[in-house]
Amino acid sequence: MKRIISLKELAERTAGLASGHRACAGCSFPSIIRMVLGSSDYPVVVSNATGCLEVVSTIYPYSSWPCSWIHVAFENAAAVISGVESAYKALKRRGEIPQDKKIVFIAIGGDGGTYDIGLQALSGALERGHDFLYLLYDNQAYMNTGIQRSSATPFGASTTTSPAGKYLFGKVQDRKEIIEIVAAHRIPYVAQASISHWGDLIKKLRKAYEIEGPKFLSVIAPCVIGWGYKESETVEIARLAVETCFWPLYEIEKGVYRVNYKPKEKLPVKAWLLKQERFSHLNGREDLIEEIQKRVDEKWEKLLRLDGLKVF
Amino acid sequence: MKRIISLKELAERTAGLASGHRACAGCSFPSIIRMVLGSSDYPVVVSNATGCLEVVSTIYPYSSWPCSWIHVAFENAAAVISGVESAYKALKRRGEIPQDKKIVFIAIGGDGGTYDIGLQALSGALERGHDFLYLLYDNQAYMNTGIQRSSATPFGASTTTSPAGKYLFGKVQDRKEIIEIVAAHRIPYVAQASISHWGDLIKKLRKAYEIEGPKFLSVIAPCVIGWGYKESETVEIARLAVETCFWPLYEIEKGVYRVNYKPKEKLPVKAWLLKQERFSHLNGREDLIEEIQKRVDEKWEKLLRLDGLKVF
Amino acid sequence: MKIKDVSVRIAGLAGDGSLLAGEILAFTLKRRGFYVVSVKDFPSNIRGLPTNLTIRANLERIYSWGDHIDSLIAFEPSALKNHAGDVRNGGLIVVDEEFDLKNFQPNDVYFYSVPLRKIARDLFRREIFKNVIALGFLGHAFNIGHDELRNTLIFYLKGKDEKIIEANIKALDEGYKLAEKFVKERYEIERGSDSNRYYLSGNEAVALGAIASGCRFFSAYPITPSTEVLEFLAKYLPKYGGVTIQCEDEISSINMAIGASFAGLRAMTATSGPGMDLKTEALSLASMAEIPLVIYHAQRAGPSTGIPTKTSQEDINHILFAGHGDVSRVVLVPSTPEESFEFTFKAFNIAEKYQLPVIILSEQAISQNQQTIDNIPYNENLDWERGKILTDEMALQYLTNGKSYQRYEIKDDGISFRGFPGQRGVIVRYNSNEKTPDGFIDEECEYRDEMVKKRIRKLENIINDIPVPEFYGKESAKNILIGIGSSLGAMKEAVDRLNEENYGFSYLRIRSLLPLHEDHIYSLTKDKNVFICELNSFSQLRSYLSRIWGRKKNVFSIRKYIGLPFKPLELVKEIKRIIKKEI
Amino acid sequence: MKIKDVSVRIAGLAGDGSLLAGEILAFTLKRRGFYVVSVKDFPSNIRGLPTNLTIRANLERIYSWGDHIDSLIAFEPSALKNHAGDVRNGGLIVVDEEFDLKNFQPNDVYFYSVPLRKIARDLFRREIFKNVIALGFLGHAFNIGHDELRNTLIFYLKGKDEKIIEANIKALDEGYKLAEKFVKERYEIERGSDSNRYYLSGNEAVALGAIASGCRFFSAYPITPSTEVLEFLAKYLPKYGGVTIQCEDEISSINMAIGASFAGLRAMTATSGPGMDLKTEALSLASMAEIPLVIYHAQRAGPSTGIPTKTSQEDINHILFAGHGDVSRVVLVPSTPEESFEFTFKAFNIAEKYQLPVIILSEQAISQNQQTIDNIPYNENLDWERGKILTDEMALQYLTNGKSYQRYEIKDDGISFRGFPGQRGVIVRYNSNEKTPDGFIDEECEYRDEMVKKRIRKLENIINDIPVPEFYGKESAKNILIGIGSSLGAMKEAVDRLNEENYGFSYLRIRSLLPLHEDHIYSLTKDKNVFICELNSFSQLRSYLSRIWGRKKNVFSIRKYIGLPFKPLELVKEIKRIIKKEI
Ligand SMILES: Cc1ncc(C[n+]2csc(CCOP(=O)(O)OP(=O)(O)O)c2C)c(N)n1
Ligand SMILES: Cc1ncc(C[n+]2csc(CCOP(=O)(O)OP(=O)(O)O)c2C)c(N)n1
Ligand code: SF4
Ligand code: SF4
Ligand SMILES: [Mg+2]
Ligand SMILES: [Mg+2]
Repeated sequence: MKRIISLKELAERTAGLASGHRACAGCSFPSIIRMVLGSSDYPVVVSNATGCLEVVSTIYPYSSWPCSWIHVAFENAAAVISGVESAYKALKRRGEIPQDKKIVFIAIGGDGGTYDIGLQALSGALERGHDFLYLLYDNQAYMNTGIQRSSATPFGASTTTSPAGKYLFGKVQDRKEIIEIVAAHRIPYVAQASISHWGDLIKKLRKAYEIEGPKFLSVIAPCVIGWGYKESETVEIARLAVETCFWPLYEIEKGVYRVNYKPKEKLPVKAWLLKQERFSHLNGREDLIEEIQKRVDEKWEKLLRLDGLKVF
Repeated sequence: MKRIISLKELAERTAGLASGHRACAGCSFPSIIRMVLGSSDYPVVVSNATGCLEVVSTIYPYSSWPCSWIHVAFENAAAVISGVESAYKALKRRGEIPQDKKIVFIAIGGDGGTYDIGLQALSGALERGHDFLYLLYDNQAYMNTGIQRSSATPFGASTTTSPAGKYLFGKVQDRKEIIEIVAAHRIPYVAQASISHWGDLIKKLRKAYEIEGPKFLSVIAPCVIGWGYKESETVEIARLAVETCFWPLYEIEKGVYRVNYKPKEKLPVKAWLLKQERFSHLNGREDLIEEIQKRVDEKWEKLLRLDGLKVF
Repeated sequence: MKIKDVSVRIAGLAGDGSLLAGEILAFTLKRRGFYVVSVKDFPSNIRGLPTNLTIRANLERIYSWGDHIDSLIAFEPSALKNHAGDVRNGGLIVVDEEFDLKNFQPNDVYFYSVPLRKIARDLFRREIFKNVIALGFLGHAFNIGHDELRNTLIFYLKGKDEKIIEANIKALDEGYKLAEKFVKERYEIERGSDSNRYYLSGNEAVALGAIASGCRFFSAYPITPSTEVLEFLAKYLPKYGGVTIQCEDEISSINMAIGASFAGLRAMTATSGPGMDLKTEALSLASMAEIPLVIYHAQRAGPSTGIPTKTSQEDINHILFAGHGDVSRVVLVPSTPEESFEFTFKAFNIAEKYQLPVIILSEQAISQNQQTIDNIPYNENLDWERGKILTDEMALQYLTNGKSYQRYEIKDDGISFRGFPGQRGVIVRYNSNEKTPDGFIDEECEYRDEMVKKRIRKLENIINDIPVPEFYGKESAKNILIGIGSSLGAMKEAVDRLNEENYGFSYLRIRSLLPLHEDHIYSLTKDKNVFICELNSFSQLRSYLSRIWGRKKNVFSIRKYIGLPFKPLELVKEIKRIIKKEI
Repeated sequence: MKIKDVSVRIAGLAGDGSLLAGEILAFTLKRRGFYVVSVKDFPSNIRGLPTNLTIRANLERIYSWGDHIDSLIAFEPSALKNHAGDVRNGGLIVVDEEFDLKNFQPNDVYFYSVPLRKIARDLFRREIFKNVIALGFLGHAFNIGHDELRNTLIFYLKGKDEKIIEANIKALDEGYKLAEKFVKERYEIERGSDSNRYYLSGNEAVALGAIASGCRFFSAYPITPSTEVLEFLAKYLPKYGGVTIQCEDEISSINMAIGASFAGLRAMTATSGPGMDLKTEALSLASMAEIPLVIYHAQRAGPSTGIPTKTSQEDINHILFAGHGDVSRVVLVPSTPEESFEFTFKAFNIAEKYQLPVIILSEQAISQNQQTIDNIPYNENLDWERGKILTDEMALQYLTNGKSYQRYEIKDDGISFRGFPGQRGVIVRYNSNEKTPDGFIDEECEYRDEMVKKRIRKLENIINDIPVPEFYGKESAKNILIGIGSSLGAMKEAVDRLNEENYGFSYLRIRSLLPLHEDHIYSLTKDKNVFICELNSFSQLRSYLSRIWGRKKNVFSIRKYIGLPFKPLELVKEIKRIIKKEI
């Protein structure tokens, strides 16, 4: 295991990184990008799906990417990176690139580009077994087009297409369990992380960069606009998602589950929900809050049961 | 629980069914279609993805479908049935169809149309929670276009695009675990069946027809041409897949695993493999056969561990 | 003299309230009896990127945003830099006094550098209030009654926190006060007669049109600039017993609509740019399987992701020709909110009458911009023409006479009766393969020839059901300008101005691209100089129309492709240049 | 007189060996020095559906399957019923004596009803051997040396079980013996000079062309009638250090190729019908992001699933115009295996030189049917022209001079240098949005105008690099026939025959649809009667070409859309009819 890189070290490493971006004040992307790139000891090639992160990170003259990248269409990040990776393998076989030159291939997609329109491309790339990291930044809705529901949007959240009101209490369906769906592909490494727990996130990134084959990392990425909270609270919102066990930090490495963080005191999910405008209509709807709490509890307990077990 | 319908009863029920079809002699489709339709007490509407089954069952004048259907494109069976089902819900709400009129909606796809090009549509329909049965007939390759690999094709099988020869020993990747991927969507009913065990298959169909919400049933469908065996051996080949535990009969109902059949004597997978032309190049490659056996064993053991457990 | 035509641009950054201020002003002018046209120019949902809203108001019905603006409020230095040049002489510019204006040379305009942010900070501790302060400033300068603006402000803030509303009202007051101190010359803005007109965007009009047409199934996937239809119908369709579903992608969203249409509901999907690429396969299927379907497509600047929030007429080729095989379709092209509504209504009737997909081809400039219109062109006499539908009685006859129902029965007019799954007496079979009349696969090509001819026969009469081109001007004019969609306003004003200078112009606005009124266009353009204006670089419209006149020499292209609609003066200038140089 | 042109059809059911028997005969005739053209007519992979193979052999190079057949072997009553009418007077029909022929009236032909199945059952216990018995029968009737057929048979069965080979040889013998008993009159078939020619399908030629062009990345999804390219390259590309990947769908297969091209490999994808619909979004992307890419598209009969195993020219519209926005592309249209190879080679050079997608538009009749050709048009002088590629030295200069590499640098010819990710000194940024020269999103449209113009400038010179139309006949002829693809053979023979009757005909075969040689076509068709033949019902080719001549009166359509290519006589008859009626 590689040592965990310290925040100071990371700051130094990323000193060279262009710091420009045009995200909304308080957006969680800048730190995500910084950690993704800063944690790699190897050159990185990125394929980026359409979405907020791609837009805000590649606008002239504010680009955050000091590496080669291709900005693809919405559903194709995994397919394009598969092509790039296979091409490099061929170039190595043909001796046009040295055999020992390691490059890290990363496909980046939002929740819409991953859970929904990009799911098939992701599944295909996992099945073929390419050597790449799929990085999902999960802001739980289609933010770039103005906050529509995705299948990552939590039960009860209000979006413009699951509007809380007379007919609905927000989204009716539960979120897809993307980690479980990906894990069912039995790839070497699947993990869930949060920007609030950067040490854990960097550790996971660095682990992923060393493993051969497909890797999948899902990072919660709170969105000021879409979730509705104060600009300064981004990290706190992410932290609460973890502390309430709505967003457990865990990983499945070669089939073995490991819960990476167990809150000393598991906070009620309400503490997270009611800090966000998108759940504000739940205020007073104790029935729904209870339902949400129940679902969180069930999943958390299931996770604790699996902790340490090898499932494939 | 509904009683199991007897073969005789089924024969009577299906007496009305047009028996025509134009499948290759020995193909497993006719019996599948017969059971699917015969097991339903309700009117059925089918959306059928492009593939062998759709072609052979809807050729003039040999159609096997005495129900309304729509033959859609290759990747859309789940999406189209979602539309049909939602439209019926709306029609009921509007009083244009009686509230108590129950219709069974079935989407049918081959492995290519399900594991590969139709996966996203399937996943979306499961997430939205439509009331339908997705029936996967799994012949483990793209048969209608001449036997290309799919992500359902087993490790080691030779197809025209994973040809056994100088460079390859057949397909390099393992099959996608479609049952696990679907189960990760936490739908009310997921099951795997075989035409060799018709009692079990009918029981599963009838159970599925009674459950509200998305259901998924995967049936192994041996293919004379693509697998390479004698016309008369179809059922035997399917039976061996079950008896070797390559194709366990099991179900996940409301999150609870249940293994429906445990062979008295688990046969070595070789007994199944070497009956098929597509694996004939493995003859003598004990290393590969051992590898396949190992994978079968692991999955079977995992399944036995899960038997009776509630996983979501 | 009181002013009868006024235009204002409010420019700032996304999320800083410029758009809201603009909308309140627009709505106030509408209530004052003006016809308002607005043009939104925004980059994406993300906060902090440059954005602006231009509104033009006139006592007569207008369709164009004009050439220049009378007034500019610039909340950012960059906004001032980019837009000051558009302000006409004698116009008005308002900026924040905190700007560093060393390098800025104002034109011959009234230039007010005022403490917008400072007041906002001092009084409300949040700079965002600068927008309403600026609005008040403008209200005074335009001599708009304080109460008029206040009422609209309150209307727009309905449902918000009391405190916020109060603060905003106070900010408005402050704006008026501020203006009293600064403004040297006030405008006098007219008042019109009717204050109850509608103020609608194309997207809203389409959504309303769908509801009015009896559309009860809508499935789509979010994509700028058509998403508002999805958002609108997600909210309101359930009220009418309908279903709105957001799918996992565009492929499924069109296929779900196909499923719903098969089941018997009027169904629609909506998209734009890349979304339509993904729908082409199902478009081909709908044509082959003869499924009525309405597709709303709002163009944006491409290719690929392109400039996703800006307008274009770049998808003409794609909409007319995409989809493998001989794909029948109808393509209607609205220019206004009224037409967006009306063509949606027509689209459903045509789709069901001829059992094929109908595409409404709009564009960002129409779909997302609001306009004042007199009326929604709806009345009780408008019929839902559902075409040849198998009644339950007809279906039951099959049961009695023992015949089997033929979904694709060969008929003289090419149109067969549509039955629905579940109807007693019939089994309904739809097929994407070439098929027999009963809907089975016609593997031996026994029916291929007849089926192809049947599908072609269906197309023969559609021309009678679609909107004819709008002709404006004298037939004797020796020059004719041709365009579609958002070009309407600029074409009209350009033709008027050119005729004032005796250039001899008319215009032809095509409102249905498929089928195309070829004979009509041919006879109107014969022996004339033809100018075709379009918002793309490939001259897609011109190439398409050239089937009418071939390599006719005096056909000229006017193209623009920077994401904005034409302005009248652009057309006038370019036409004069061409006439001088080439004719 | 010895026969120099012979045609045979073998008709039965899929899986019953008819195709194999036909192929062996074809190959034998090729070895005998004939040029062979074959047309496969099959329904799908499923056994038991009607299928047949027609082969025509001639000592001169031919391209068409002719009008009639000389001989028919019918293994099924339905086959006899469907095909007997095509046998010319004096021809030969072989059927199984077990047929019930009560209702069959043979023409004026040699009709042999013989115990094919019976012998197969008696000697081999499997009816399948009837095919080789029939082959022997034909061998005798045609006076083809026993050994000739036997050698090909053995060649085709290479690798099979010894016993099976022996049985087949015996079956062949039996066929010869049987014929001796029955055949009344034997044909004498000529022998040609060169027995070493190639016998290739279009799909094989494209796959070989790709390998020869240095294509080292191929990703595709199976779809009739292009799947053989995937199968071929899956087998052989690894040998050349390349990669072939079958993806989960067509969207990914084109996007993987885009990824590989971005990484620096020559990359291709292949598809047909609905598959291409799914690729249009990425086509638009490749054009916008300026990614060299070759797309092979083999047409089949549509729309939608249509008749997936039969030929058409129905995707002309789609291939020329699909993809939202102003999508640049090049479209080449081969007719023969040679051109399939040659145009593939060209396609890669054009794609890299102009950094855009190039489509090879073929069709089932070419892609899956084999033809004898003299040579594969490959020689060592053919260059891989990779266009403007950033060398490692150039890349390093960026490091030294501190400038940043501009993937989309604005150049006079519109073409920028292509660097590759991983090259030292440069960061390579590709973008699907409108972009700055460095590849960043140009959110404020600063570069939009320039970038659009750059992409248009690229297109200006392509016309010099693409195949010109083939003109055949005298320029003075007053009638001209125009067509593409599989129509070549029928056009050639039709023109010859019409000229024999002094109709005054030439033909023009278009080999590149985009760019189109408009001036050339215009000057060749001026003042002439124009006949356009095409395999679709929408007159797609004619509509497209009408931009050249508008509503010119004397342009006539000849259309066919039942899944088979034209026959010479069909063209001759239809042309005569039109001339009589309309000119
Ligand atoms: C094929 C296609 N459909 C729709 C869009 C419009 N679109 C662009 S970004 C986006 C939402 C992205 O959502 P997500 O992946 O969650 O990223 P986020 O914006 O939330 O960061 C959508 C719907 C598109 N560009 N292409
Ligand atoms: C978009 C699209 N791609 C490819 C095809 C070609 N195609 C038709 S059926 C088929 C294979 C079907 O495989 P599977 O789903 O496993 O069904 P099977 O034929 O094996 O029964 C393919 C590739 C198509 N019709 N549409
Ligand atoms: S909308 Fe949300 S996700 Fe997008 S840039 Fe703004 S804060 Fe970040
Ligand atoms: S190819 Fe296989 S799956 Fe298809 S009809 Fe024949 S036996 Fe059945
Ligand atoms: Mg998101
Ligand atoms: Mg299959």
